Amino acid sequence: MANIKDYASPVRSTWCVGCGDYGILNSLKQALVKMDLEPHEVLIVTGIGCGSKLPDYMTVNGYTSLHGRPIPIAQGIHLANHDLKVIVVAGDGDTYGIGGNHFIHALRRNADITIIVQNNAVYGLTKGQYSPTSPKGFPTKTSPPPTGAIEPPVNPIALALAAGATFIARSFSGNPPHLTDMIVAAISHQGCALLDVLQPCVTFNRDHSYDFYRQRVYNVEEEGYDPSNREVAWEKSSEWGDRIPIGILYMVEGKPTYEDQVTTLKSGPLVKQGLRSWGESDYEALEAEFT
Amino acid sequence: MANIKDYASPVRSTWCVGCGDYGILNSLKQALVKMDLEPHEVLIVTGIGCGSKLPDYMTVNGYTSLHGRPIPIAQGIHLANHDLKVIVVAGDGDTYGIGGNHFIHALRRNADITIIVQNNAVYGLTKGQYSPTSPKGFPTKTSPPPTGAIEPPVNPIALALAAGATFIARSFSGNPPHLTDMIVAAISHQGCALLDVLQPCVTFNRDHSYDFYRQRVYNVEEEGYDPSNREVAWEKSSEWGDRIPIGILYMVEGKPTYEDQVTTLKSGPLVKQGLRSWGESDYEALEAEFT
Amino acid sequence: MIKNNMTLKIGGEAGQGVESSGAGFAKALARGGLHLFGWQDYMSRIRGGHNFFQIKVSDRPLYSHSDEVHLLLALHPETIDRHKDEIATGGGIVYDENLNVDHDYLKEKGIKLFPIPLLKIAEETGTKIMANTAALGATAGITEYDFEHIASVIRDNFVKKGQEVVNTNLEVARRAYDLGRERYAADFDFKLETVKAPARMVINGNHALCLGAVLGGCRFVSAYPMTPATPIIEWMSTHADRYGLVTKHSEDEIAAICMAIGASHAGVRAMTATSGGGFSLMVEALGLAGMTETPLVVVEVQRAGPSTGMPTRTEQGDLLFMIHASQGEFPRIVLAPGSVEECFYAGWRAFNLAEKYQCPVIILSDTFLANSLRTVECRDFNFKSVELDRGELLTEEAVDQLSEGYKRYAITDTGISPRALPGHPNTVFVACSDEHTQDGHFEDEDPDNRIQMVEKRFRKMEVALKEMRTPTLYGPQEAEFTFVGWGSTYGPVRETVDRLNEGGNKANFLHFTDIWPLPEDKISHLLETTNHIIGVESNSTGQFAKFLRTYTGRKIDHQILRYDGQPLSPEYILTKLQVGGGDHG
Amino acid sequence: MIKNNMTLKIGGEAGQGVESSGAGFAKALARGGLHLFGWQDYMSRIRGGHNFFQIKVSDRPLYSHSDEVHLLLALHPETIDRHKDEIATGGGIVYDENLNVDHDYLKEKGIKLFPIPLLKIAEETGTKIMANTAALGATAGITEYDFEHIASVIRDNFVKKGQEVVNTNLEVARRAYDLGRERYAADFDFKLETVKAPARMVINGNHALCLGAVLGGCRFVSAYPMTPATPIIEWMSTHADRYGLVTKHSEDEIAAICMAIGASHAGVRAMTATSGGGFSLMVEALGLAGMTETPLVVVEVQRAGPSTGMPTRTEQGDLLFMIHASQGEFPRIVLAPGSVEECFYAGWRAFNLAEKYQCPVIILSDTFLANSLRTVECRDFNFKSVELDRGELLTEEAVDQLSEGYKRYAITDTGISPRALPGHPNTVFVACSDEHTQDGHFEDEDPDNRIQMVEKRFRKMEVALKEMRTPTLYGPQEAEFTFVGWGSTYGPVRETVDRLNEGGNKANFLHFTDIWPLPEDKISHLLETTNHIIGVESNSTGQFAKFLRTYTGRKIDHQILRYDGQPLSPEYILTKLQVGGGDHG
Ligand SMILES: Cc1ncc(C[n+]2csc(CCOP(=O)(O)OP(=O)(O)O)c2C)c(N)n1
Ligand SMILES: Cc1ncc(C[n+]2csc(CCOP(=O)(O)OP(=O)(O)O)c2C)c(N)n1
Ligand code: SF4
Ligand code: SF4
Ligand SMILES: [Mg+2]
Ligand SMILES: [Mg+2]
Repeated sequence: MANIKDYASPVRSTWCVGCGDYGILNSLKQALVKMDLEPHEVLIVTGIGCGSKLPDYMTVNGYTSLHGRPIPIAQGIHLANHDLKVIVVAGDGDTYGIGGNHFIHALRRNADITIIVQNNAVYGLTKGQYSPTSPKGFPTKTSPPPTGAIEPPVNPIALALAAGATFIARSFSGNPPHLTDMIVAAISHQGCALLDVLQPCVTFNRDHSYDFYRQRVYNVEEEGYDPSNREVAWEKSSEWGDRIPIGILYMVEGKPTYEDQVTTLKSGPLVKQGLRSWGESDYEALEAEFT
Repeated sequence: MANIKDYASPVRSTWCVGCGDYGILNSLKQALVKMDLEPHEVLIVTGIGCGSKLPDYMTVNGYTSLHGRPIPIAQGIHLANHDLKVIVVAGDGDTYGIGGNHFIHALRRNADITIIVQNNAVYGLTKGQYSPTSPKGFPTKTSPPPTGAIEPPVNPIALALAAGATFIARSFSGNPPHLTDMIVAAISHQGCALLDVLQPCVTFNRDHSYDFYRQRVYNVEEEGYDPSNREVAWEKSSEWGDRIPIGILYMVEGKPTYEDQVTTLKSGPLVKQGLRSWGESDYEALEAEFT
Repeated sequence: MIKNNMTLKIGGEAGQGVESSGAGFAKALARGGLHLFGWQDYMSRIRGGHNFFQIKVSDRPLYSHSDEVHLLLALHPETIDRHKDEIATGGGIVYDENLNVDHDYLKEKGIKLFPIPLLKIAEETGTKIMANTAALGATAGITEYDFEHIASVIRDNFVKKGQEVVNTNLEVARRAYDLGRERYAADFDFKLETVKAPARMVINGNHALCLGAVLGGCRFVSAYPMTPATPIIEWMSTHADRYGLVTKHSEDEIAAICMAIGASHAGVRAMTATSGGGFSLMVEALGLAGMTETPLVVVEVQRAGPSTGMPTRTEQGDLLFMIHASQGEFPRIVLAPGSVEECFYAGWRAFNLAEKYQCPVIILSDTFLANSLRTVECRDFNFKSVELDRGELLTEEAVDQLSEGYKRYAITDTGISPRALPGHPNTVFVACSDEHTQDGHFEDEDPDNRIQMVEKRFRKMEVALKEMRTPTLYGPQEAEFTFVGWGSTYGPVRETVDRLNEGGNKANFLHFTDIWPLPEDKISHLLETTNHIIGVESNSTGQFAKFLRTYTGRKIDHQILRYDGQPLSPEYILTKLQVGGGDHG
Repeated sequence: MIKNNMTLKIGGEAGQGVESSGAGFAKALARGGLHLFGWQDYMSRIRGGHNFFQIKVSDRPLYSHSDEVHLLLALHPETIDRHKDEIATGGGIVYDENLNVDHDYLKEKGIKLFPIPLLKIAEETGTKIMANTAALGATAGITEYDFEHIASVIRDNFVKKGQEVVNTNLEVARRAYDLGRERYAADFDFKLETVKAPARMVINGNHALCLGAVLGGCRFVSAYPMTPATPIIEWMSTHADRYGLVTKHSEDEIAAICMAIGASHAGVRAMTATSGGGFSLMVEALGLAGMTETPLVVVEVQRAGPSTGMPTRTEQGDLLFMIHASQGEFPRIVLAPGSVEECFYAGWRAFNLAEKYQCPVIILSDTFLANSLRTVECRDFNFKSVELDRGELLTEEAVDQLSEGYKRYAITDTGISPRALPGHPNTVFVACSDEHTQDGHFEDEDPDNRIQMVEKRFRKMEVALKEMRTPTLYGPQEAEFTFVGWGSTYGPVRETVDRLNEGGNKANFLHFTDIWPLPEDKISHLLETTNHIIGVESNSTGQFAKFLRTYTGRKIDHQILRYDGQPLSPEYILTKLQVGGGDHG
């Protein structure tokens, strides 16, 4: 049986006191234990950002990679060893900013990985510039007054839906039980799962505080929402303001994952197939092609 | 008065006989003349691909740039000189594949440029690999049988809608009058305009032939379609099969462009502001900051 | 009569089947025991323009093409316009009799004309697309080459389309063969004749590299198409099911290299392949592999730059870029094979080096090497000789036995830290792109840890140095002048040396394939005994010459540089040797 | 009593205001006519950890910090733990009296302890966040520095928050000042005293570069945040409205460089700024600017690599990468300023060079240079001395007069083709990333055109060479040994040379700022007269030493390399001079 202590790390976190990333870290551990996954069965790939230091703060296989690139790295890992549960954890800048192209293509191909976004609507680690999810008008040193950020924010839910995602959920790091459930659901999903987590950054984004979200978030499940309907999900995706929906916003089951469809992988994880052994008939076939 | 002959080029095209890019080239010239734009008032930025050679085949300001990067280059040009009509012309690989991130962010920020996509659902210039818009199962040398392409195609209309586009249209290079109208509409639009053009590649994509499209495309305008409704546009975006809608699929007017909102640009095109002249008070202010 | 020593050149528009005709004839020659060197030249367009395929034939091994052509097979008039001046004394042109040709001019120049009703034969016997078959038949006829070799290639090529197609093509070829032989053989001095020889393959650099890689255990290839590297992901993909590979044509080159890094991290031998422009996008992730000590093989097939440059033309313009790409300092290995055999060898050796030294290995090829065909003895492509060495990869059993905390980045004497794959309870670890401790935790500050880690990583290169190959010396031990070349300059320089020595000069040649790390001492030692060094490179700044000076202090005495997109040839080198070459900063 | 010659070090957690306190005290010192060198060190985290700000003060100009500290201002206990051994004889520690401190150990070491009720004063007079104000006041008191300078900085810093806040802070500072002076001034030998001096700025490398750029006509900056380059886009953005700039924080670095290229193509002086990782993503587009001959300024502020490396630590690890980045061969210029004055100068000069030679210009800075503050004479930052030279940019009038077809890439003797901006009917043209004709049409095949174009582009570098600056010689003309450094090594090496010469040695120093293209002849000539050359660099492989050998043949005799993420200091260099430094291939 997996145990929460197995996931403990000797490393002291460098996150600010009160940072929403703690909630994500804790719920992630809870979720993994709930799913009875042991640290060696999981591999977490992160980008670069405050939140991306997460693997250092737990004991688990990890790859802390490059800003914007955890998604293709995760896909490579999973294509090579689909016995591992491969989870991307990265910031909003990482995923929707610099990494936006990998994001939409991973969803489109239904790569069998989980993407958990620490969405604090700001660039934390580089000290407070606006991010793709910052609201229009957000004043930072790269978007100074009078205009603040000129662009309206990215809508990750809509974008994922349009990209062909098979699982889209949102949660809030101030609601650990819900967040844990959502992580379990996302990891359990067969195919590419997006979980956007509202994560307060107490240092650089005072607007999006715990209070801000607490007053606004509501659980769609409690309102009898049907996440299987793509049209409804589209409408839901633009709900943002006094009421912010959390929960599974879209889910379609039974769609084959990318990995399911790769012929070679039908014989098991690639890494377990070892270095292929070559026989006489192979040699002959290769030679024949060029003689 | 602009004249179609002004747009003629001394260079002989290298496109295959029958290539859908000819239709786009011709309609583009027609549209520019219709709008009474002269070659020096327009700047066309392309990527790399068969279709991206287009500026060489007309007389116009051009920048044939890098695979996947015409969109940010176009934005830079337009931010520096918004008197120019800046038009991106690029392939489906260019725009939705390698350049996908720039695509969604340009739409989100409503950069005041026009994006015309030569969508032949294949990589032409590199000789026939599958592209992001190739259908699932499409057999090429990078997606050989039995599976062919594993990924379902990107839906550019849906993606643009989700990214926050203010103008989305589709046309067909086998229907010059319609295509010309759509180009005029796209260029006339204030803000980022996407025009996806169904472009037969007669060499590497026999499935998506002129006939294939002729049998399927219909003009939404003729069915009293209302392009201002985002929900309806979402539904329309997934229509692909026996019937393929062409026309303006979504349009919202009056949204400020990115350029409209940049304070410095209110004094006119940046390039026309010249190298700023510095006065004593500027010097004093700069010095004061550091003394 | 000159037997088995000639150059055939097939020219036509893109889309006319120049490549397949050339490849077909090449195979027919190889099956007749002849040696050949085939060079393809194509334009960056899909249809039209002008492409050609040039095949030099001999009964001795060939390492380069020559500029002189003996038989020109013209599928369109432009072929004649462009190449008529390359035709050697006694040479001729084969073409469809309806082609519009300036007979007077050509006759005046003493060029023999061999019009043949190719299209007519094709249409009468089968369909007009068989005109190429007719052309090959006619060519064989005029050179009196054994028809059976042409026939066997036709059978192989068309077997999938059914016996009828095979038969019709055979019939077309036969008729053209007979006609060519009848009408023109007597008037043409260059002949091709079957020779008894061991089995040979006809293969180009890209495919040789693919063979080396798959036999070397590569099971994962992620790439994004880019000329001239595209055939690598294409060959791998079309053979994926058969040989148990996973290939991925990704959304861009950044994803391509990152996927390969991911797959390698999980324990699978993985590679990516691209050209310079795509490599530029991979630069950041190259450093990631360096820092996380992830084995990685990157094939970079150079083309003429900068930027988009001349997409189908050759150049060796990326050498110093490869050695220095990515921010910061980390170990890497750069190999530059110069022949198809060396491509094969590099193909599998790269994976061993990558795993042994846990670092990125770059194989640097170029358009000329990638696309040139050569006959090679099957025994030189000895598939069974491929060695697999995964270096200090911990076995499942070794990992089972671990008791204390596993340190992925353990400081060791060799700098090599025993590597475990993710998935085992005893070796849970994090690969970290920031500077890290021995067990992979972030350590962004500590100066002592930093020094240890920098030195640990570089110690790996000191070990690797010992197995880097010094350059091969070709030609006599002592010489008046020594050519120095690297990568694809091999063939043209080797042929040049032969010609010079045959002509009474005394030249030899140092051919470098293992570029980085460079065993400075051994190289300096080698260079000491040289008199006059002539550097030969396909670029405009003499990158290798600079490189050599950096590490050995030795300045190259004279440079022959080619930077017009064309491959080096013995003729080019010999001409430049007389006039002196240019050199830019 | 030692007057105006000491080092103050303020240490605390991230978020405790170390930076603002340090910067405030630095300004106060400058206003008192003192010289200073301030060095900031921070961790890659937002809160917690340990940051410090070290200020060396003198009445003569300073070019570097020293390792010895005279007064340590500890905002948290870790500051004392980490830095106690740096404290010089007679030095002391200022700290809040409630801080838990190992008095016995410190006293035993002879360190003077200056506990002050900082928090108490702050809380009693204002709020606890004013404890830093108290700390600065106390420090000034103990050193008996003129309170008015502290007061003036407080006034400036808090004026936006209203007169009341100003007054309270002044009161807090005053009380701490008095207490510090009363209790400890008599026991502390190091004093600060106002000196009459011309006006001076206190500025760091990043900001100096920004000033140079805006005065040099830069009006467009697109960038993506990356430590330590972020302050550049931030300063530009916060000043955009005031100075008529357009700045864009783009979706990634690829977009950043492409936007700058676009803006420059349209005629606006444009730049981007990043660190090594972001630069890696810009490599492909760098070549685009080279091929299309688009002027472009790229600032690369190096940090310790490879990969993510040590994000807040310094290194000069990217030199060879900058010179060789991107596929193929094209002209570029690389400048490596070494002081804030040189940053200012490079800031505007880069734009002139970019426009004159129509090529990318890279300004290579690093964490140490970017973040270090120095006092500089306002006259050395003479804003009016900035020259603007747009090279062969055609004026509106010139273009009006053009009659025949304008050739954007005209072959000229200098290689420079007169440049027109898009928008005029007489100069419609296409900028082309493929090889092209003189009028910008694709020309992917023609060998002659290719040769002409390659040579044309490189001729520009021959012209540029003439205005590249040879290294500055510091110290006596003749010396027993010559230090060679580049970029940010300037300050530490200069101070080292001074100390050596004061100590009776004979040393001098060649400082390189214009790295590429390198005027080989002039440099070789300069090196001829040197005896023993010592290379000093902040990297582990001696990149500049390699570079120098490549182009001059001269091998550096001895190397002092630092690669632990810390900046070089005179003490480090002097120590290594005795023991000998390391060197990795
Ligand atoms: C290629 C590259 N560009 C820029 C950076 C600098 N950088 C590090 S983290 C970061 C943004 C972080 O924002 P986000 O992804 O939202 O994560 P957060 O810190 O908010 O958790 C940036 C720009 C980098 N490391 N690499
Ligand atoms: C960075 C980079 N990667 C790859 C290429 C090679 N390449 C040139 S065009 C092209 C794809 C073309 O497809 P598309 O954009 O759909 O244009 P089309 O040729 O179909 O018009 C590719 C992969 C390149 N030039 N640059
Ligand atoms: S800066 Fe924001 S995101 Fe980063 S650790 Fe602090 S609170 Fe968390
Ligand atoms: S390959 Fe296709 S897209 Fe390219 S020119 Fe030919 S028909 Fe057009
Ligand atoms: Mg964030
Ligand atoms: Mg296409």
